[in-house]
Amino acid sequence: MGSQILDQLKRGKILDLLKTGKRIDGRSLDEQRQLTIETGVIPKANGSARVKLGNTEVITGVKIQLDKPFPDLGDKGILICTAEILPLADPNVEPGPPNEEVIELARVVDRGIRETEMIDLHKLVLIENKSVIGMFIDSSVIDSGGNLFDACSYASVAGILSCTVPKYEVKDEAPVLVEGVTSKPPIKTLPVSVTMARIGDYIIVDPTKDEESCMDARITITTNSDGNICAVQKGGSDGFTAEQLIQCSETALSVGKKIRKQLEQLM
Amino acid sequence: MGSQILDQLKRGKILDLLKTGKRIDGRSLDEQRQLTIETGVIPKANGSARVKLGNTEVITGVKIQLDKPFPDLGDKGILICTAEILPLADPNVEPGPPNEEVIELARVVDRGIRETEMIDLHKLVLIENKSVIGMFIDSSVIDSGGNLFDACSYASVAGILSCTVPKYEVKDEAPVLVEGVTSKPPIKTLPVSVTMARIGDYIIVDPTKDEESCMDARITITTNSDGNICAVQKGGSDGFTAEQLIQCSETALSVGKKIRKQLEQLM
Amino acid sequence: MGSQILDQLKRGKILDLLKTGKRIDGRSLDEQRQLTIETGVIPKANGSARVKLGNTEVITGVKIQLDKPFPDLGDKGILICTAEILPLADPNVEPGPPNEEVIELARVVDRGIRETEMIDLHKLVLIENKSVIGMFIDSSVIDSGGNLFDACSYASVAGILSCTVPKYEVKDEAPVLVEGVTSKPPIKTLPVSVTMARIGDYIIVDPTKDEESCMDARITITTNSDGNICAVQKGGSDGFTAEQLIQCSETALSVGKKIRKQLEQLM
Amino acid sequence: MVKIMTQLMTEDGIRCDGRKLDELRDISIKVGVLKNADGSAYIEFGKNKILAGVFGPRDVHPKHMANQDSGILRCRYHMSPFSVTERKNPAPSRREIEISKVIKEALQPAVILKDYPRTVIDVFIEVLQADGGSRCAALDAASVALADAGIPMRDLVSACAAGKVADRIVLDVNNEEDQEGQADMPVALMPNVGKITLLQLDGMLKPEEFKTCMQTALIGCRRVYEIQRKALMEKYFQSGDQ
Amino acid sequence: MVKIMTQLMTEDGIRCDGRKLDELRDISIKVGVLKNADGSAYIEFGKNKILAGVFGPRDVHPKHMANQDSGILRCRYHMSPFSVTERKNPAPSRREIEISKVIKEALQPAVILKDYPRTVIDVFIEVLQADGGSRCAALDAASVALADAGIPMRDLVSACAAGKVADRIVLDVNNEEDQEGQADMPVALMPNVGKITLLQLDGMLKPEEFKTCMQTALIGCRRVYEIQRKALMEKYFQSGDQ
Amino acid sequence: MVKIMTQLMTEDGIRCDGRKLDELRDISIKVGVLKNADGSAYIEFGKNKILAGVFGPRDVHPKHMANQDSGILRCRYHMSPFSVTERKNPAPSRREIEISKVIKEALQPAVILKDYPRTVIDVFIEVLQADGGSRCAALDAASVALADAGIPMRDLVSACAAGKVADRIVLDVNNEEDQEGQADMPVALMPNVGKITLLQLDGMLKPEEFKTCMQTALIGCRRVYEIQRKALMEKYFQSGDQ
Repeated sequence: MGSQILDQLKRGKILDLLKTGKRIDGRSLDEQRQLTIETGVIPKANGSARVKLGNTEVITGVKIQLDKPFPDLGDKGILICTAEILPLADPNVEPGPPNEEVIELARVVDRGIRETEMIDLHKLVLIENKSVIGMFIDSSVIDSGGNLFDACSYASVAGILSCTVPKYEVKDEAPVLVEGVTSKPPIKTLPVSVTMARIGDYIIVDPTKDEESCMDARITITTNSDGNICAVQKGGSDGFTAEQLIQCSETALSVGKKIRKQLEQLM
Repeated sequence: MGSQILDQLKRGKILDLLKTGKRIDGRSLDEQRQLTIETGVIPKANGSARVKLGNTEVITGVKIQLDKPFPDLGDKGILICTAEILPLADPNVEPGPPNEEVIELARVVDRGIRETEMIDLHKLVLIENKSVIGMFIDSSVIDSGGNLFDACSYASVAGILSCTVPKYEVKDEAPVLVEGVTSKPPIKTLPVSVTMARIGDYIIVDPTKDEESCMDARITITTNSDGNICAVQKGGSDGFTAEQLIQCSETALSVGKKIRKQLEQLM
Repeated sequence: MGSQILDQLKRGKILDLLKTGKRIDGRSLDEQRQLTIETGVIPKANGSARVKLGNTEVITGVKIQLDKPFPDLGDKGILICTAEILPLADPNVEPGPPNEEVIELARVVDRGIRETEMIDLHKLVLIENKSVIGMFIDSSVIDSGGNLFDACSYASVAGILSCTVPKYEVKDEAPVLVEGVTSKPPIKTLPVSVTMARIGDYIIVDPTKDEESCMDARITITTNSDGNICAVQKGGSDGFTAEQLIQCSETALSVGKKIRKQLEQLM
Repeated sequence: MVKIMTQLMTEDGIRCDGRKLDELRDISIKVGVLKNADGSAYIEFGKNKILAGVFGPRDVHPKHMANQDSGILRCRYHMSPFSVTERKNPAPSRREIEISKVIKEALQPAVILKDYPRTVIDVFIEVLQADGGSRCAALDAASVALADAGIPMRDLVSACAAGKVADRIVLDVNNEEDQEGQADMPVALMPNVGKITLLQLDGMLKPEEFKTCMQTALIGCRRVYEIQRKALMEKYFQSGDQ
Repeated sequence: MVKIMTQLMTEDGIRCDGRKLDELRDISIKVGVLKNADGSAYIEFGKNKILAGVFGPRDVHPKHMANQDSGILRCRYHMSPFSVTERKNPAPSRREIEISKVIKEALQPAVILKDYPRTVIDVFIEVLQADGGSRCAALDAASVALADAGIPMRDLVSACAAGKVADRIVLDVNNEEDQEGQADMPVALMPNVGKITLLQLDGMLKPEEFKTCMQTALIGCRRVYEIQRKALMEKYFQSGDQ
Repeated sequence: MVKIMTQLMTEDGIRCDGRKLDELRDISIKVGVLKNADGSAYIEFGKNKILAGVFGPRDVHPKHMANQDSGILRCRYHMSPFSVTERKNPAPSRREIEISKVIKEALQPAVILKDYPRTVIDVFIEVLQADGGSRCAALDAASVALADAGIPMRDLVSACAAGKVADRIVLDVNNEEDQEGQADMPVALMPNVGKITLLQLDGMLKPEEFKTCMQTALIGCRRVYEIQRKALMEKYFQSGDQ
């Protein structure tokens, strides 16, 4: 209850500032927090990245393993993105099986990478219907400071970009590892997720934890390098007008461009 | 506590009526509620049925799939009946893994069909020890108004009767689907389950939810088309005398006949 | 809270006695309770034992089954020790998945047998990388009277010693059971676990439940027939000095010798 | 495994199930179909067959989940084992958990929870047979079931998807179009308030197509709304005998 | 897999384990075998080896399960991993959960729970080695363990199965008869009250056979009762030394 | 599967990673690396990369776990899916549960819990990359994180393993030595109090070797202690800029 009153006071203050075009941390409404990306932080993984987006911090590791394709998808490799909020990242997170928030987070990150077709999954097939390469992109939030969607998405993309794929040859109908030879994963495009929150009549980019605690609704839009919109997820307990959503799609494209430039430097 | 007092009042009233040979809904003691059976309600399933037994309503779907036989049972196909009480069926049901009541329900329905040998499982074998047809008969209670045992049993039997089994040919030691050819499942007999409750010294057939809430004990007896008794399950927190149970077995046969006639119309 | 006060009183009494070199049940500090071992108590299992260590009682059954080796361990058979405290063994145990205490118990028992290399796992291989013998050694505590570690360990070792291993021949690249022929498992050494508790400055061997309830720390040391120390596990919410631990290792060897003689009679 | 590629659209813009670009599948809604639920609805939306049942406002269990200042809304979207081609495990999948969440958040703006502190409204959705657009159809049924339960609401919630198939924007994506098409965008609208309460997208749309697709879906939502209204009117203002 | 068909009965009515049609397997019961339980019993019934331990009446956890007007009875039937031919996973199977329920409901009529509101009596059963009729043997042990715990009871509960093997009704079905026979009917009786508190049947019986089978089982129950009584007498009226 | 046998030691006592018998791997500790935790530390110990975060003293949920007379300590040791060669399932394994317990019991003697009745101190450890000796490294980080959280402590806890490789006792066993060596003995020490709070052993040691191995590990613990102290000093007595 006490915290509900605090949230209301916070919302009042945030709204007052927004009326003057400002945010509590001094950013403009469509400005992202500082993004720093470091790759290769987990040398034992095939790829890895540590991303800081303001006070939010995520570590992603990529593991590459031989796998069997899914039934009916024998001409495609396997790509699985997961996400987890570690209990050390947030006083309110409890250890245990993932709740609906974490499941949504993981699925939205996964969809952004899948629907933009970032990776050419056909090129991960070793023996059709039998043997493929599986890429497991696991993100762990280690500090939770708002907008986990984008932070996990950037870390996953950066982890993939930093990845070296071991080489397999097919001998006697079985894949055999070729020691010491690796390649880059088959990248087709760079997905960029941009999350926005609506507070009152204002749409703000990359909300902090405080802003999230008093937002009305949330939207995450992922675009690809060609400027297409490929994945969208609305969240939160209220809605948007159609105009607001079209505005959001334009913001996602313009803000996404800057982020994409930063990610391109990793290629 | 309040509800316990209500249950006692209810029991008093029900017993007073039973002394005069009547039940609260006007039925005689060995009279079932109206049973309506509709099949083919889930066209995407191989078989399906919607059963209404008084205020109780169940939907059953049958799925047929290639499967491997159980170890040591390589000369038999697979038959699995499940049952679930959907949370929308009852204000007291909570979502989650099945509790002991639901497990008993599913196992009693399964046993009735299994022990009467309704389906000739040997005829579901494609390649002995390797490849068989599996029949999955899943029942969902959508309205809970008492006597779920019989309602689920009738819906399962009706679902099976409405079922079309795809045809498989064995080519090169592997089963291959023959498109567009189907057959009826190999039916040997029609199981009919009859559930009775004891309240005081009275045995009543097909109890309603109200009658169940104040019954002393319950018995479910499944018979086959030849008039054999094939499966019995006593439930509830009190017992029966031997005489009562013999009376129950006779009632199960006589009431079962009527139900069987109704089911036979589906063949 | 009440029980906490009782524990303090108990501790006071136990400590007072220890100062005079005595324990509440009259034993000396380095004296184990009476150990009785009976084998063959579960004739349907391949091996079995019932062990009483004072008021603690454990039944262990050994099952032997064909299995596939673990990946990368294709030249070794499979050995798995589990332990369970049955809810009838202790008023404080609740049915359900194992908690951290039970997991520790099972893993310490398993490690004692594994690290001493009691069984020559290479001799359990039928076809390298493909088919091996698996030994499952399951211990159930049926009466909990303190020092479950040693009781489960002795019962597991006795169960293994009492075991008859069915014979398999390899025909056409597949293992086939040879009816009526069995052998003893390939035993290399006899592990003996000795558990000690520290209460104040005193180290006592084989603590009872009462002694455990007020001990400061616990240590379990497993030695093999050659007098080597092969597995150690410290437990409890306080520590030991290095001198105390060295003393414990010597006690484990000397007390272990007597137990080993008792176990050797089962060979 | 042989895959038969369906042709998803003729050159004249006729879709694989015979519909025009802006045509909805057949929709029918029945209100008050369950006896134990406080409110309920059954929808057939194309080949979707979905039941929704509502209980509440009622006490919250476990109690620590209750909110002192407001009622809470819970939602469970569940698929029957026989609802899809391959038999589905009855335990809820991650997909079902996510859909439960987005449906809850799509209904929440419409439900007036403030008047019922410390209580819960439970919405249970069972997909008996699934087709493309099952989350939209589920929402449509759930919204009607909430109204049937007498829960005070600011508006109904009406949902419908649009998408991109064979390079054209189409209304109400069916199963084949969902699986082989280029984009699927489920949308939910509070038609009188003018708020979009659910928006998802899987696929690939140019910015201009994104707008058209959303507008197309909104037209669908408004048509669904009329069907929802009619279903409720039939029960409450005629002599409903079902 | 070669299956060896056992001949289940000779022409003279001698069964595969040498018993006559109406003969029980060997049964022995020990009372008070556990030190921590409030009451306990160990039964060997043919090759069944089963322990039962009782705790209570004691406080209920979690508390919301408590009943203000009466004590409650809980029962857990569990099989050790080594109790059957193939090693069993220690997690409770659906079969074990169902048997726990029918055993609880078979004991309940005998236990006087009214005097202990807000408490629970826990019955824990462990099948160390399983043979045909393990649920009956488990019930027999549990009922004695309840008496040993001093729980007030209206009667003991005595259980025994009958069945149909090679077209004849037999008492006390063993493992081979259970698996290859024609019917298995476990029955539990309160012998003095004359109430049947458990009745199950798997198999195929003509109506006349159903009656005979039940009567046969009841004879078995009464013989088991004598063994239960003797076991309790031995502990409580002699100088028990175990 | 071809196994390449590493030679674990040269004749001059140089180990496979170039270290001498009594040489530690490189260790670096950073204090206060997390913004949300009340205290935190990051350790690199050889190739181990481990984070520890501490919350509390705070209220206990669920409440029935609280202790009226004292605070409680909880500990979770968890490995990231990407921390080991084969991707690890994120659900906690039995190994992780056991290590969580021994770490908790190794920290407990150092933490003064009496002053915080009814509260809990939570220690969360995440192994981002695992190498030999991860439980010792985890303990080292956890102990520093507790200090960083301002929890009153009797002493730090400093941990380091010793072991037996190629018949010689070595300090600080690495991954290859752990897997192919003869013994691994993790030890934790409260250096000022002189108490050993964790001791495990897997392997085979003669009684004399057991003593030497423990003494060797203790020397390691004391060296680790200096590194822990320095890390804390750097944060608290210099102008920490991280």
